[in-house]
Amino acid sequence: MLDNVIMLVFAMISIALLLNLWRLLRGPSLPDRILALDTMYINSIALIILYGLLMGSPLYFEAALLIAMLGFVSTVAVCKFLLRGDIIE
Amino acid sequence: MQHWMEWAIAFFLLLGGSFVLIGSIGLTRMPDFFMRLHGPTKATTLGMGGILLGSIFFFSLTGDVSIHELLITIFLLITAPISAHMLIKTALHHKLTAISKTRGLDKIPPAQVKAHDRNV
Amino acid sequence: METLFASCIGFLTFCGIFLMLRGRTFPVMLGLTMLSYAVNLFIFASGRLTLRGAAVLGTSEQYADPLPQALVLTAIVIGFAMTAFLVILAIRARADLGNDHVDGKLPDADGMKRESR
Amino acid sequence: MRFDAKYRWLPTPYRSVMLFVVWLLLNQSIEAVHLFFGVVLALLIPLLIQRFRDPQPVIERPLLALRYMLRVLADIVVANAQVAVLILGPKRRLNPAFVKVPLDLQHELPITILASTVSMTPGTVSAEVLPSTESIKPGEPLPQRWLLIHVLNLTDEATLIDSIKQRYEAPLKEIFNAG
Amino acid sequence: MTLMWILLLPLLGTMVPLLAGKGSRTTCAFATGVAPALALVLLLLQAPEVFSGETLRFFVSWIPLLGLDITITLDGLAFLFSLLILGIGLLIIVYARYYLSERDSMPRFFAYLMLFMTAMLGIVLSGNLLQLWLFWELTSISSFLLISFWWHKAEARRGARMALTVTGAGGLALLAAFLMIGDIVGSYDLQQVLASADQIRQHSHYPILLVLFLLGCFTKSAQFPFHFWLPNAMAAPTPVSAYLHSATMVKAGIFLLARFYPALSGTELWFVLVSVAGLATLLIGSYLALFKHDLKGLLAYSTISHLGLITLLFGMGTDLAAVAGLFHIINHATFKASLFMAAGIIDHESGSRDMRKLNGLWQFMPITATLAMVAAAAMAGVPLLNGFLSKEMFFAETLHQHLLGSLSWVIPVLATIAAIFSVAYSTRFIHDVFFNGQPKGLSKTPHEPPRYMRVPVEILVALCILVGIFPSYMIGDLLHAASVAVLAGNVPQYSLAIWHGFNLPLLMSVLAVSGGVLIYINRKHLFDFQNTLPDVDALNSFERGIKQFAARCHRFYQWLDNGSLQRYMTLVLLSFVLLAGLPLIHLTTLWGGREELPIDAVNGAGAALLLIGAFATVMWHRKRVVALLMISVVGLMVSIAFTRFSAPDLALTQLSVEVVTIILLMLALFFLPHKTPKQSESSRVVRDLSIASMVGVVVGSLSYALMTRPFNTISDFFLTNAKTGGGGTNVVNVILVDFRGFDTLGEITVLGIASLGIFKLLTRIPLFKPSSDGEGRPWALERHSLLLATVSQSLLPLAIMVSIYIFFRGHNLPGGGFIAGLVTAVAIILQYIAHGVDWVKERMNVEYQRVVAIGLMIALFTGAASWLFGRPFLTSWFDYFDIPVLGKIELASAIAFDLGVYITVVGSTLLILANLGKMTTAHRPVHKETI
Amino acid sequence: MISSAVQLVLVVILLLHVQQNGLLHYAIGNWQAPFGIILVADTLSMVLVCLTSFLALGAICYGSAGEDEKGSFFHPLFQFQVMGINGAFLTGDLFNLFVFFEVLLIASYALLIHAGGKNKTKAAVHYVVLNLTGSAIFLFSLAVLYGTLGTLNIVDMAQKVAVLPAEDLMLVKSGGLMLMIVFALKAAVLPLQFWLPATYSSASAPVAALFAVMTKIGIYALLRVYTTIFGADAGPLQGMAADWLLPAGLATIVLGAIGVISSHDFRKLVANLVLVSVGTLVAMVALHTELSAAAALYYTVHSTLVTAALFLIADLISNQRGKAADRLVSGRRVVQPILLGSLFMLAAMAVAGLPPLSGFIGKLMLLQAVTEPANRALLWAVILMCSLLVIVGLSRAGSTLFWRVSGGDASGDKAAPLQVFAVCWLLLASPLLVIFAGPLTELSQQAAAQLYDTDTAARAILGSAATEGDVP
Ligand code: NA
Ligand code: NA
Repeated sequence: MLDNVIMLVFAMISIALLLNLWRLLRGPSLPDRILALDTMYINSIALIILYGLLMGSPLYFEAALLIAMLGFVSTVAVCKFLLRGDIIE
Repeated sequence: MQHWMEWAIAFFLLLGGSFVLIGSIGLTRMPDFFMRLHGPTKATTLGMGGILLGSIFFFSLTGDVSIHELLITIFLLITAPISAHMLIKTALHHKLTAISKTRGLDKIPPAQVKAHDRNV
Repeated sequence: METLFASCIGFLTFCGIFLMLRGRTFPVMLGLTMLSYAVNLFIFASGRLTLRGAAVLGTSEQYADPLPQALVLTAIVIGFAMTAFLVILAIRARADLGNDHVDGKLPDADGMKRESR
Repeated sequence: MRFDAKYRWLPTPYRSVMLFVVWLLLNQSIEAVHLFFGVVLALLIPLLIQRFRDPQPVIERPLLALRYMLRVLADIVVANAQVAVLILGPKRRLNPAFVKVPLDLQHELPITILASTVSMTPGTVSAEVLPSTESIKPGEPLPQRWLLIHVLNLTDEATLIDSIKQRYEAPLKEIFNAG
Repeated sequence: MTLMWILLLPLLGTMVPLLAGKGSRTTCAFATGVAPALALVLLLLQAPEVFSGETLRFFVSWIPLLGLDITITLDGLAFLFSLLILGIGLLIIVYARYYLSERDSMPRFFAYLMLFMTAMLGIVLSGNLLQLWLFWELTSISSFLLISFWWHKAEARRGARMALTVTGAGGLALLAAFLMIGDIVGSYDLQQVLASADQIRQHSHYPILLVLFLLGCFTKSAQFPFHFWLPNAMAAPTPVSAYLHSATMVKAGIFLLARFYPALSGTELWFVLVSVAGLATLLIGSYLALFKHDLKGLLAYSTISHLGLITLLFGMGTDLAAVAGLFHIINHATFKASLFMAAGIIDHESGSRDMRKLNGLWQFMPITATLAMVAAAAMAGVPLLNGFLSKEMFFAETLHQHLLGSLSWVIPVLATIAAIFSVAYSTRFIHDVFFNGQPKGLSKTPHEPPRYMRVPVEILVALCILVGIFPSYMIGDLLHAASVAVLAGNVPQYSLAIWHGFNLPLLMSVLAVSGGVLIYINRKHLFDFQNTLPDVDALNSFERGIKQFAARCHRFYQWLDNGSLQRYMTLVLLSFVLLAGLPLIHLTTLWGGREELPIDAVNGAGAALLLIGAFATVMWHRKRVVALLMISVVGLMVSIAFTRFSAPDLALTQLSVEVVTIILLMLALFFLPHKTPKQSESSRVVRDLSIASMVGVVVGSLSYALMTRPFNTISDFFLTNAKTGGGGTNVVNVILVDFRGFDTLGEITVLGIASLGIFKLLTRIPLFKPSSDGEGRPWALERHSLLLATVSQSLLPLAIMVSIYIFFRGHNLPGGGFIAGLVTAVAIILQYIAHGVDWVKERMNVEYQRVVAIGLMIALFTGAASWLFGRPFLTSWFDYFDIPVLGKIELASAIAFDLGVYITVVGSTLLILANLGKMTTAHRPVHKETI
Repeated sequence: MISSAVQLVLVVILLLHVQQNGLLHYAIGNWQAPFGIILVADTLSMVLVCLTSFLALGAICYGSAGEDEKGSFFHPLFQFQVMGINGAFLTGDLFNLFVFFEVLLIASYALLIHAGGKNKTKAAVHYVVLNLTGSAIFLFSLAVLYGTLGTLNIVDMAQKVAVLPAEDLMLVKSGGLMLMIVFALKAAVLPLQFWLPATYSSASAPVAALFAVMTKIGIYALLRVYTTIFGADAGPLQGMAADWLLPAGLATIVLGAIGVISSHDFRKLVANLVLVSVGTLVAMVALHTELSAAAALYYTVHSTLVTAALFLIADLISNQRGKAADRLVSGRRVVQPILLGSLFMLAAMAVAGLPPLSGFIGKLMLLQAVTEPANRALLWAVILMCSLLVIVGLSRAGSTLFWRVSGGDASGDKAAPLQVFAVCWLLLASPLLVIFAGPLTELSQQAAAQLYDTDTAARAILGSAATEGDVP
């Protein structure tokens, strides 16, 4: 049963990712796109965790953790870029 | 693995998945940027929490105790509001239009810009 | 799966190359980044695709080929160094030459009017 | 409210505790080796990067802080359910709004916690802290500050402001023993 | 060894003038003369042996692989030429002492001259073909230097270049010919070559070989149609003209004809080529000489004609003709050298060489005039002078040849005509200069030259007379010995008597003299006629030709290399498609037999995201910020692909690198336009699309073909030995830090160097900071968000904790120094973003380049530490220790190595990003774009 | 500078050792081939390493006379570059070769922009982008070769190629030919040579001098790969590069010669001379015989040192001619006409292949190495005619630079003694190469023989592979 549930959640996440992509492509504004990308980062964490579950392996945890950290930094950086142009000033 | 445990895991996963999905639906569905922001910021965070809890249970039951997924949750809890804050700042800076029925637009500070940046 | 994977590599290569053939430094950098993705996936694929086989001893029955992975890691790092250099070089070129064309001068068509930003 | 730590070698005790826990979480073990290194790192890292931290008010009421955390967690769950309904429900019924919440808190850390909390809880996202810190010249008296928030579905502005101030700002003031 | 000294002495002599340059001019000349004089003595000492028909040889092995050895051969022919070279050379040295003015650098001149002398001697003494060629080219070079001695004159420079070009071309042809000969014979030894005459002549390549050989000879000896360089080489100082362009260098080609006469002559082709070239040169030279108003010009064309005469003799193919040729070589050298010197004296003492100005010099310089007249008479072939004798022999030979079958009578007729002109121009030389009224418009009053300047002329003229009167006594032995060498011993009967009775040749001589005088008297008509002909200025047209050629080359080069990177890239990529793609066409099926993995929906979704992201990047590449966001999607999906296909390390690395790259690109974008103007025409887009798709197809196919093939790899070794030999369970990491640690060392070196390079790029960069973004929006006022600043401060310890964790587990689980380094770096960058450079600098004032260096050193020393244990570089070490309370702990050298990696990565990344960020801080507020 | 000198001494000792005792190999990390990375020192690679060290010493002397202070990190970058070059010569592992390529490339990027200037930046953009493309292709090809042969060690690859299943043949060929693009790009072979003239002519003099050996790495790699991996045992893949390399090499010679005659400034001219030498070498590689390899080696040594010297001379001239710099127009008189003139003359003679300097021996060797009649006519014609063009171009350039004097008096910096020494050091090699041509040509031949004797190398390198997993 659990495998089926995992697959179902996989499907949900995949749909979520595609929705994010849609927003990313659609825009219309840059903040919209950044938001979409940020969400995509977070949703991919879910995806990776699910992979881990599916394979019964804890090896993928770090990847998820890193996405969480790096996704944040890159979102912040892009915002800063749009606000100030200069990320590191 | 006990049956009820499996149910619990399934519950958390499904809960998480649903919230993740709802967050993304919000992202697509809401009419302006400010409203779109709410879904991902909140729903996704909780959704992630759900999935991570599912994962914690899963690994804790199959093998050693696995609670490091908590870290991701904590991390997201700390960062998500800041991301949202930075995004909304950017949106305000870009003068994105909110839908017309939004109230309190006057509370948004006037353009915080001068002709040239001379603050240093 | 292999078909899909190979198609992705091919498509990434296609996109990367197309961008690298543009006339401005920024698309070229994007193209290079994209091409690096393609290259990395390509090297990785040369060890064949394996599911559930991370090359960590004791975690599975059958392991993915670790050597291409190590090679990709090296390639990623080197690629990063090179990209970084190129990026800064592009800035320098813009500063020195006054435009961001890869040839250091705008093509004749609008070479007369200064690039406006 | 106080800023300085009790011990020089332990400038930020709560941070050290957090790091120690994080280390154990990361390693998922309470073996002697990990405990040992956890302690070492939890003591070492804060010392190492001590300078990378602007002085912040110290938590004076840890138990209250814990209670605050639990309350926020619970609120998050509720908030999510609410937002889910709003998102899935008809768009016509949403009444978005910008609201300015006057702030009693003055220091960065409490304000940040408040803003984060607000962002995580019912239908609101913190947008800005106004006026910006950089517009305040050093030495000048702090002006009244506001938290600009975006509300997904506003029913009553005064109630909202009041609930935020009561439910979150007040306990924070207590935790840090100041405004 | 004596032979060697003959060659070495002049070579050493090159140094002498340079060393003696400080002394007086006479000392310098005298000192210079010592070496050749000694060499001459040495040479003369060999005379008895040589005259007795012996060939002296000297051999030193040099480059056996090439067949190039030092072989010196002295036979009659070499003796004859050496004598000319050294003898006339000495006279020239004396002459040049007086000829050169104070302003000219005498040491330089003499050094060049000695160099030339050495080269010339080298040619004639060589017993090895390649060695001969070596000296051959050396004459070209030294003559280039001598002709251009007065480099401030344009005609000297051009003349020198022209001579170098023409003779250089010939030299290369000659080299080809020699190599072919060497290939046929199997040796470059002259003796062997000469002994293999039949082999050469019967070889299928003989015609090509001969043509190449003759190209070499004819260019050097100014044979038609390569004669044009010689008159223009007259821009050289007169001693040079006298030496090189009459007596020696131009004879080098003739020398070769004589030298290889036994090996190459005797075929129809030889006769036709050599004799026709000679005849044409003879005629043209003698005809044109008459019309030159410049004394040296006249002599130059005369030289051309005489060289033609000698060539014609060698082309006739009879033994007697060859002897006559040799004889004329000697005679021409003596009278022509003296004439050049006389011309030089006239030039030197009257300031002009123009025969229209020079008139009646007899009254001013009677002795010189007498000498010149005698020499000119010898040139004209007047009896009792040496020129007469060889010319008689020449006439006789023209009558005996049958080169042109029934038309062979043409040759003597043409020879007579040439002789007529020869007399005419000789007469002009005498009459126009020394008589014919008074000088016009000379800058100074002519007078006799210094005493010793005339001596060389006197000696040579005396020789002309002596040989003319006592030929066999004077040079009988010499000529015989030379003939023996040239004719391989089959010397015919010949007589050097002055009087052979009344015969046809004598009639021809009489005709020539009378005809010549007649023509000279009626020269006005001829001059008028000549003036109606278009004036061909060889020098200018040659120069123009070269210039046009160069210009055309330039245009071609510019056309090909238009400075467009896009073109270069296109070529690279097309090569790729061609070379990598062609073999695939021969592959019947891409599929290699391995079962494919199944595709599930999630993979499909991931692939879709990847593909759409990539496509969107391309679509929106002109909106740069958007493109940046799109490419992030691609990067993210690539990382996820790595996790999906069992490569967690790759995923981690890819993720961290990607974020850093994006940040970097954004930093860059600040200084670049935010939008790319639409510039490419659609044709270019189509072209690029097709190239890109071809490359994509090739790469994709290759990848597919690889993935579906079974294969064996060395990786099993790594899997088996990672734990036991490398002490880690994360095989990828063990490969990185142990099995292939050297790669990793290289890789972090690259990173370190890159950061140094970037530091370099950023120093003194003329930055401009835009004051608004792409849409013209001014930047936000607030620099740092309060919320972000506070949170990022709390994230820092967390991130460091995580990176330490990732660092330590790397050896056994996914992670490692590189990823940990990037995480740390990103955490610090977050501080930069949140607080700015100044804030961070206050708290951490580190020179990142030092950090990089430390990191590299740690890695390097870890590797080198294994030397202490007598192991090769980078040999790893690990062990397990039981520590009370804590338990078993693994310590491995790989951890130290990884620490080096970690530190390097942190240092480089920060060096790159923080420095770039710092740029703007220092420069604010500079808004105006100045560039 | 000292380190360069020490290095030179060391490598010469090592060269003599290798020459006497045969090939040496060094297993890094004590992991034997084909599993670990090994360094292989045979005569060929050692000669080239010696060459590099010799060159580096000259270039660094020149650089130490002030050029090094025109930007930061000159000396470290220089040493890194040398390290990369030497590593590329010595490594026995194809992927490690890639790594060293990158080391030397990144160092060269950084050195190229040393001392700054618009031209350098402009050239650097092209140079970097093209080389990055090249690196990508290198990686593609490595992956293809690994994916089919399952190994990375060069000698081991040769073993695997020899027993390659027929269905993988074309894949390996594709990978092998990709390598050719990479190496040809580094070597600057037509049509991949476009980066060279601008790059070499805009780099600082000592850097350009060091770069003179960089193209040779491409040549070396071509030689190594196509004699070892795709050598005599490679069956249908044997000599697969020759069909492409020969015409490409010849075309490069012609283009270089055209460039020499048409260049408007002297540094460009010298850069084109590099092209001529590259073309010549590539043609020699394409001939694929021991003789041609020997000729190529000798010629490599000669042409590298002489072109390097020319770059330095160009710089000296340019410093003394005021505004005209190294442009081939009439300009001021140089301050030291005799010194520079003689140096120029010597270098020009050497590079044009005129006796008695080393170019002539090199040329003789090359011409003699062409044994096949069909190739001979073509190669000889091209080489000899292009020699003529080179002579014409150089004589024009020289007479313009030194003799077409106009305008003011000589002014400008006199060459520093260290600079003069550097030039002499490099130029001195030319006569030495002639005087000791006997033993040196023999050495070249020996190196070539060793290169072609793949079996012995395989035995020496893989022989110890039987003791797999020999762990400390
Ligand atoms: Na909220
Ligand atoms: Na006259």
